[in-house]
Amino acid sequence: MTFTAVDAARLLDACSTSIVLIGVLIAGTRSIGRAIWLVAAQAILLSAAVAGVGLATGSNHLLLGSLVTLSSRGIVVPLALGHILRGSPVRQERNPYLGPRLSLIAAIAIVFVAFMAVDSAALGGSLGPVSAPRALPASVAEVLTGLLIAMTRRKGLSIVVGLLVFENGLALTAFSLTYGMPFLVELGATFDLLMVVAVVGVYTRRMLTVCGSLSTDQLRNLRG
Amino acid sequence: MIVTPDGALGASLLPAFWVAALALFVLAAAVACVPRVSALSPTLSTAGSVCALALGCGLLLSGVSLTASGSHVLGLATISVRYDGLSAVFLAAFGLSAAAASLSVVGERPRSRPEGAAFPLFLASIVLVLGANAAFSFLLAWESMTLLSAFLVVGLRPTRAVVSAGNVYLAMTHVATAAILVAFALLAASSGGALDFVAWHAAAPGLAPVTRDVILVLVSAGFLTKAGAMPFHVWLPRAHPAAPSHVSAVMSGVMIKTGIYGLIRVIVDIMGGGPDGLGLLILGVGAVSAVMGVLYALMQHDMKRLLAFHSIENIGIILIGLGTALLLQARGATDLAALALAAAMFHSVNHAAFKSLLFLGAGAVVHATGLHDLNHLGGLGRKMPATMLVFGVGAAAISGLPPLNGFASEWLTFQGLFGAAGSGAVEPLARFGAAAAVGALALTTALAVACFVKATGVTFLGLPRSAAAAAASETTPPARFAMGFLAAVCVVLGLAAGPVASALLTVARSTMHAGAATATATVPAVTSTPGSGQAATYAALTVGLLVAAAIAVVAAASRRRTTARRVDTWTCGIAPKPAFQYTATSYAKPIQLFFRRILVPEREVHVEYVPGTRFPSSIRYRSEITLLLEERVLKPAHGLSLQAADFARKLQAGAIQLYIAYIVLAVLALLLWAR
Amino acid sequence: MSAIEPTTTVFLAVLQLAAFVLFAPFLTATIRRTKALLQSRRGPGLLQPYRDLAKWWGKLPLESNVSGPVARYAPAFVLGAILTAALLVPLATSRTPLVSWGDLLVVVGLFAAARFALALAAMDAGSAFGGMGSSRDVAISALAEPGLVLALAGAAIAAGSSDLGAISAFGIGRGLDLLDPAHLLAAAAFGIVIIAETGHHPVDNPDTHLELTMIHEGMLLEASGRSLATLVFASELKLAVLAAIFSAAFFPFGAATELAPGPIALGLVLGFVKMLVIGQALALLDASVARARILTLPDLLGLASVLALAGLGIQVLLP
Amino acid sequence: MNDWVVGVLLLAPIIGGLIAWPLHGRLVEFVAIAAFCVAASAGLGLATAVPGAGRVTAFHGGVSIDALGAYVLGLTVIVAALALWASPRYIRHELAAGDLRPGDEGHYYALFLWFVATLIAVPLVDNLGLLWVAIEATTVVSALLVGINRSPDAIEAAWKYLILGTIGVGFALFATLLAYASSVHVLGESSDALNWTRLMSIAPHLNPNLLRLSFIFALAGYGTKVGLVPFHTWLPDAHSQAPSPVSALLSGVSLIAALYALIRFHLVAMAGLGSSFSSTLLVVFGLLSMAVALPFMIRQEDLKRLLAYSSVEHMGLLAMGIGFGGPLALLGVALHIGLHAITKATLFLSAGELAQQYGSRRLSAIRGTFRAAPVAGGALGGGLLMLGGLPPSGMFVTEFAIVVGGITRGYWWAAALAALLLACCFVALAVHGSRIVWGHAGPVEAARGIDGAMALRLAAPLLVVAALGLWTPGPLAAALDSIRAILGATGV
Repeated sequence: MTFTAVDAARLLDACSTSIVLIGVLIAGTRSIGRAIWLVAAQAILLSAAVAGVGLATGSNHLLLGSLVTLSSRGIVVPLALGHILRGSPVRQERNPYLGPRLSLIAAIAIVFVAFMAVDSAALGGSLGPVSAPRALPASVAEVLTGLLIAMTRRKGLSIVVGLLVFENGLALTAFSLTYGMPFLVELGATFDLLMVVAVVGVYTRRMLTVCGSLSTDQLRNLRG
Repeated sequence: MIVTPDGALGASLLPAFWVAALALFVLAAAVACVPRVSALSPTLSTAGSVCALALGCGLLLSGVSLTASGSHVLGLATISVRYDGLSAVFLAAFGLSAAAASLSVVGERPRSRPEGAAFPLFLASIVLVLGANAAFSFLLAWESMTLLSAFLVVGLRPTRAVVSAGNVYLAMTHVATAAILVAFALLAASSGGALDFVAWHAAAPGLAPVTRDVILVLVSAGFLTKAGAMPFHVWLPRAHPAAPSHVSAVMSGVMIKTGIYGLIRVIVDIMGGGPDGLGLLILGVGAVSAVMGVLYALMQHDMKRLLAFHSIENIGIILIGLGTALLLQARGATDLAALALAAAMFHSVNHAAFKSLLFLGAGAVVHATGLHDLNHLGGLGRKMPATMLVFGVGAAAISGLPPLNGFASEWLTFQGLFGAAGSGAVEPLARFGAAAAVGALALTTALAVACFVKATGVTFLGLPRSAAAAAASETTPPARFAMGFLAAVCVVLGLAAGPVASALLTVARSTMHAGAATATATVPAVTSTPGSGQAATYAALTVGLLVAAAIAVVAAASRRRTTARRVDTWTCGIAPKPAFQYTATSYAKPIQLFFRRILVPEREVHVEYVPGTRFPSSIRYRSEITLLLEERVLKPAHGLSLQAADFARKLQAGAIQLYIAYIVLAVLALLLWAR
Repeated sequence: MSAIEPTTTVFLAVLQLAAFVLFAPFLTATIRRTKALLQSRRGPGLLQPYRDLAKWWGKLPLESNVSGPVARYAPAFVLGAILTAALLVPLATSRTPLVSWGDLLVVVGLFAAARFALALAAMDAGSAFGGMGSSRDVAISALAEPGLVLALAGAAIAAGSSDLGAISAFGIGRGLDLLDPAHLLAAAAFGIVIIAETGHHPVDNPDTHLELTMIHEGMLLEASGRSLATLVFASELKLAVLAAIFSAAFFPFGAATELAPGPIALGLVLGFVKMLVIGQALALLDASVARARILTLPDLLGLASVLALAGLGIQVLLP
Repeated sequence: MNDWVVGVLLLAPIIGGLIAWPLHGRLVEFVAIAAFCVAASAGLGLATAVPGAGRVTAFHGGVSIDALGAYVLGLTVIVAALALWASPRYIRHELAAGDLRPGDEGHYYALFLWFVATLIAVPLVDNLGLLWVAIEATTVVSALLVGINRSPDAIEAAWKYLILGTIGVGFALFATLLAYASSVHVLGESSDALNWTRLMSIAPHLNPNLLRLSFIFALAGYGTKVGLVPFHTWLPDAHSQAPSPVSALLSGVSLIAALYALIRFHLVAMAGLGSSFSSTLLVVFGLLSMAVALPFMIRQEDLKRLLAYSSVEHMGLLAMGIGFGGPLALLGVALHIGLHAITKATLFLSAGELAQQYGSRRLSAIRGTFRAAPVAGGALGGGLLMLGGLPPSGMFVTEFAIVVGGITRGYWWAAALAALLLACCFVALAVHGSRIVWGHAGPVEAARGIDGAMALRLAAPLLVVAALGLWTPGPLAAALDSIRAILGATGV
């Protein structure tokens, strides 16, 4: 059997919607560890979608891209964050600015708004054989969900999780809009992401040694 | 590259004068930095100032104008000057003041070497301001003048008070310059991006009324601030006393006049006059500045602070003249307008002469006694008679007494007001305004007499009120010569009022782009309203000679062969003490009482008694007036703005989540806007 | 204005100078006399001022050993200034003897110069009373000045010229129409100013001898001999000149309009009469009104300015 | 040939950093300076080659430097040279004071070199995607520098810088994606579809909706790195907490680098949408930045934060100037970019000197430098005057040009407000400056040895700025002209 553009489109739609759903779940959870693994799951779905599109269009650099995505976002980054988490005393998001239920509701609201507001037609429609109408609104929803998480959490790590959700959203956009970027850019972006996580690791360790916790409440001395 | 339009006789020398003046100033600055020869600096800047004076007079006499331009930055000429009659008038005033000021410090050592270098550069910047004929070169020179003068005020080792004075000065003038900058930009915008004054003048008639009014408001605010007119005067009485006396002499004598020059240049010359209201507005500002300035001056007992407030008064008188001119120009009474404008210029020149003289005199007193406070002076006339003589001349001149120069220009100002109040071209309300201004001007002159009787009498007459005053000695010969020169100028300008005024009248007419005089608008022989009545005239020279003759006759007649018998001053029979004399404070007391509603004096008497008795062992009396604008308006406003700033700083509250929220909200807002 | 031939000018100048110099002390004498009579005293004879001047003129002067050149030469300045002023006001004729030499502002300026010199001289001896008199005198004059100038400005603006001769001629020309409200208000203002400038009740007491109440006299306290004579004469002259200005500006009727002996003589006589009337009014005031506290002076002198300004308002706003 | 130069230019600092990482003491300083000198010579060589050629390309157009790029490159090298020159004195003092641990100096110099490498990369690349990668890289590396001394405040600043920077630049990635999408529509999938030169050539055919969105996200994203309000919140923290040489680099160059990226997007947007859209946004956000920076400058307790907020103000001014357009304003912008970079770097270096001498950055503590620290204090005072745009500072000229240019272009209110805000900001700076120079000094650490090198390093740049206020040398004028041409004043 051959993997046609239509299948790819269906795959892309399915993946993107489920990525958004996972994002909503992340918004709704207290446990930082679970959040990290959910992010990893998002990345795996993402790479699957990319692979699908790659198969359909038969472009190798997309397949390569999916491999890169899988390895970096799906494996390395979550492992690193998990390592950091094990080092920190607190594993739970105790009292976020927005409680789990509320942020769950907020995330759902965001998703609805995004799906209503964004239509890929306005952006010149999808190009090429694969047309996945849900991908773009989904990616926007994902981006906003990530920002929501980053805005409403207290723990440094949770904010980083939000950041990663945001990044996944960006990646999803990339694929849904243009089947990814030129390969060189792809690599650079991934490298940057890894660097960011590494630096986050460095600073969380320093925070733990200096401040004794990862709560951002200690990080409010610089004002005015 | 320098050109003079028509090579009239002697005009060929003028470029040389200009170059020489600037070169000498720069050289003086350079020399001041070199330890061994730094003493030469004042001499060089004196020479430069004399060149500037020669240039100004030469331009006035020959009637030619001098154009020059210099290096470029970003395609904007840093030096682009055109000295016409208007520039020449102020240049001459500058020459007088600067020459005397520089001469007075020959042989003195400056407070510090940088300040010694800054002074000539300050003078150079004024020369450039007075000639600049393009926006950029004007503002460049203007801001350099501001910065240099601020540095001269503050110096290298200031006290806290001086620092704050410098800050207030720099802040106000810098914001004012921003206003001027915007006005210039508007002019440029409405003349197709051109930056030179000629193009602006050409484009001025085409201005939309709103634009024109905005421009006028901005330039008025900007230049009035530099001129120190109320309510923009706050910096002046702080800054001028802080500077060394020769600097104060130039600042008070010339620098604040650049504000007047700017007003005339932009409003009268470039814009060709303002709307009907502007003249009355300037007139009102002038009247308020004149009366309040002299009232506050009377209440001061610090010599230089007193003189500083008098600068506000005189700027007020000049503005009355200018306001009258604008009032009449807007209503087409060109002859009278030219007369009033000439009055304003004349008083500017005169004030440059006698205010510089008085500041140098004050400097001599401070130099001799180390005292600023009049209440500790007294009896200096016996120790420094030359200073007393020239200071007296200056005091009489600034008090507007005939036949000295102050009276001549005030006479012209009065004539302008009479003309405006009587002119049929002016609507009744404006005429009444002019008539009221007559009263204000009269009050001002009378109060000025009071103030300078106080300043002169308390300083130089009677018994010394302190040991330092008793030990005073006459000032240096150069300073005496400089003051004598200025005193002579005051007399000459007073006696030659006729020719001077007619020369200024020509300049005024050309500045207003008016043709040759139509009616008999020449001085002396000014008809307040042409046609009706007989010419009101002031023949300065003859009146002066007549007075001199009368005085001489009386003096000769009342001179006795036998010398007078010397006795103690009558003090009801007890031995006279210095403490019996009226002090500066007590001298001004009646006026303080008369005007207590405006001055809001606060008195505080502190009595200590001999223990157990009712006999006072010491009585201390302190009386302060309230500067209403500062106390009731500016200080609260300052506090409010600081509170507002503190409130705004809550934006940066420290929580990263908040910051992320800023970003998100901004992005969402942008997206909504772009839909 | 017809051409002015020098001989007339010289003649008129000499005539007017003589008239003022000779008449001024007499004016003072009449005031003193009337005042004394009103106070039911006989009072000094009408020649007493002349005798006083002569007496002081002959006396050996005393000078404070503190005072210097200022006190010595100031009297000459004062009298010189006022003598000059006396030549710039119309007396017998509707023109000033020295046509087109100076206008009312010059006269006012000369008075200010005299004040300046006198007030300065008063501080030379370092006497408390000198300072007090000087301080109060300049303060009061400062309050009076706006009234003075505004009152005259009204007349000047009406006449279209600030030349006193032109003003007087214009007034004569208008005849009785001259006496409109604006004019009368200005006249009243000028009257108040005369009181202040010449130091009569309720502003000052011309013949007090208690130091603390002195204003003008306080300034003369240290003067003696010819200085005293000069200064006293100057003040008498100033009164006469002010009276002349008053009549020229506000009641010019009778002054000679053409230069013929008859009219000039008539004008001279009428001028004297007007002065005497004004003097009598002052005497009446001295006798009837008490001297006011110095704190209340602003009200009186402010009233002068207000009256003058009101006059101007009527004149300009509702013609 | 150029390939080699560019390669050296980028690799020298990277390799130098790798070598420097483990080293200690004088040796590491030597390595760093050596590596930098190699890179600097290469960089200046490239930059000076541009005016003649008009555009220098390498790696088959992957690297393409026009006048604007060369300008930014040259500035980067110059400011980096100043910062590196100041580093040894600063770092030794930090080590002696115990603020840095022994061994950190190796990391400092390594990171410094890498930071410089990333900054240098920005103006080189033609591909907007790689441009984004380079900018993001600057964030990552400089975040490590900001927190190099392990004080809680430094960590907080670095943390915020990292997170906010990443989020912001994430939006920039979004913008790049949209640009790419729009160009792919026209060009089809090709490796150079993101090359700025290509984009400019096909700009009129790009989908306007995408272009509009793209610029909005670029404004938010690169605006964060530029420090435009309200994306600026990380800036005062990071710039004040970083070691002073790094602050100099951050405030002097990295803001300009981000602005450079923003300009690229602005130019595409102008070419595609006509001038009004992006210009209006730039003017609005520039004005907002100036207005918001003012209160923070009026009431400020921290010297380096004061300077940081003044950077916000000046970035706002530059954004406005670019938005204004028109020959005069853009010429002003072109010169102002350089003058601000040099002046601000010098100010941060002198501020570092003072902070170390007084043992505090608090404005209430740093008083009376006239006696205690004549050189650094004098440089600070003079620098503040220069920054305020008083003659003979070159910034007087540029601010004049920007304001007048703006009003002549019809932006009356914006330019007038800008003039007012500039004046007010200067007043704030002047008041603080006068207190610093003449205020009553508390107990002051004995004046540190004034070494001539420091005096030269602090005085020379200010003298240059002053000189440029009175006269523009021919080559510079030519360069500025071509930059103005690039900034889009053509035909106006």
